[in-house]
Amino acid sequence: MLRISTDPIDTSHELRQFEKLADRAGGIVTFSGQVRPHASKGAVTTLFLQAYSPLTESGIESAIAEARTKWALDQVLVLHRTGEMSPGDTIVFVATASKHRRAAFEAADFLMDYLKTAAVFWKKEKTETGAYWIEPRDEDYKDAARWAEKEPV
Amino acid sequence: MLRISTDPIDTSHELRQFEKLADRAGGIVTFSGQVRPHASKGAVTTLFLQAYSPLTESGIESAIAEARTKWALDQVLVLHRTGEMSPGDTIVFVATASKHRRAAFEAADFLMDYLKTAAVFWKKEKTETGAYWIEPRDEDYKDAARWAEKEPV
Amino acid sequence: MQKILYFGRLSDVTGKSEELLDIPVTVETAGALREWLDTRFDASGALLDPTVRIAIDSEITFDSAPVHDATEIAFMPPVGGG
Amino acid sequence: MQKILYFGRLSDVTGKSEELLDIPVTVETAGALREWLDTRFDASGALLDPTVRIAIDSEITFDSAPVHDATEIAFMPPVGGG
Repeated sequence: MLRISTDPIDTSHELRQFEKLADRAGGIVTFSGQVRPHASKGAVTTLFLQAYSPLTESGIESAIAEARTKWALDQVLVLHRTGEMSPGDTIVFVATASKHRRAAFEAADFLMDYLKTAAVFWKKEKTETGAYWIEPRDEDYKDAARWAEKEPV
Repeated sequence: MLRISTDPIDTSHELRQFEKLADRAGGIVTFSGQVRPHASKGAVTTLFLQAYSPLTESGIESAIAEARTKWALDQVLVLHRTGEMSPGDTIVFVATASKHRRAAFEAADFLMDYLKTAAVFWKKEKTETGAYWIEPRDEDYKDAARWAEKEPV
Repeated sequence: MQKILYFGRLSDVTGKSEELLDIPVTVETAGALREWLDTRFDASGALLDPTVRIAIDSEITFDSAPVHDATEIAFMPPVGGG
Repeated sequence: MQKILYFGRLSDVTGKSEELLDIPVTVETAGALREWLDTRFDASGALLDPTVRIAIDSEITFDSAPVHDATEIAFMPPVGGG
């Protein structure tokens, strides 16, 4: 399941709902990402995230479908916030459920790599010194490349 | 932080508390494991988990300390339930917080491998056909061995 | 009238994130549209940058794609992830 | 009186998970205690199995360890993880 919205993400609530959905799956992995308080250009006051529907959604749906072919997953959830956010706000919440904890870990990791590098979002950090559009970091590309080199276990 | 208790684990509540503790860390990974409804010997009616204090605690604390030397972690939480449980009950909840999502993922994965293979627990599955003490699975040993072969990124 | 979208840093260059436009009949392709808009906004090549991709009606496309049947044309700088 | 703990499947063999015992003075080491208890419970070697480790006062120890100063002695079959 995928939801992109400007509404705040309540990870605690989402985990509870996901557990109900993934009833007795065995293992659940979640990742939640928060807006960082510091950027290379100083303290962040706000983060603005822009999506382009339905391109952003279809890209993420493809990544979810790919994860489902690579790993045996009972349930997958991707929540992504857009619009204006403050440091500490949750930007993204990914949850995976599987009988095998390795599958749940790797699928969540894979989805996060997609979301952080290839997902159709543009983001602008507002800091004390100005506002900057952020391009992908090299580290992110390296993370995503891992999945091309290695077969899932 | 580590807590071993016969009390039920409320993952949703724990995630909320952990997020407060890991204020603005960047990324949080959680793993929750539930009692599986099926075992090799049939449908599970109850699972009984036995710990030996303080040996169980000191072993897990060592694993947490090792994770903290391997990865830059802001916060670590391990909750483990003992005593009698039913299918679907949460046995274990691990949460890691880090500025780097790779660190949070790998540390949670590492701790789960420790908990599933080397942690001082004995467990007995009660099924329709009887009660059986469960010894470690080969798959679990293989998972844990991964950490000896590879340097963390 | 066609809807043109400018994403990410391009909206800073154009001063808007979207607009409704009558594309001149002589501007037939996505590539020609890039050039026409770049001149129009005095964008110094920001719209010509090959890393800026064009989507027509939510499909990433090439510079050779015709634009006059399009409802929505989007200019997309490299995506930064979430 | 010393406290003896039997963990995991050993409690099925001994019929109890713990007991208070007077260990005979002739049973001086952890290894000797294994043998004495195995006979006492008619355990057919379950307590002699080398995969069964002994902890004295919460420290994993060897069969050569003396037992008479111990407060708590635990017999631990292989741990199965959580």
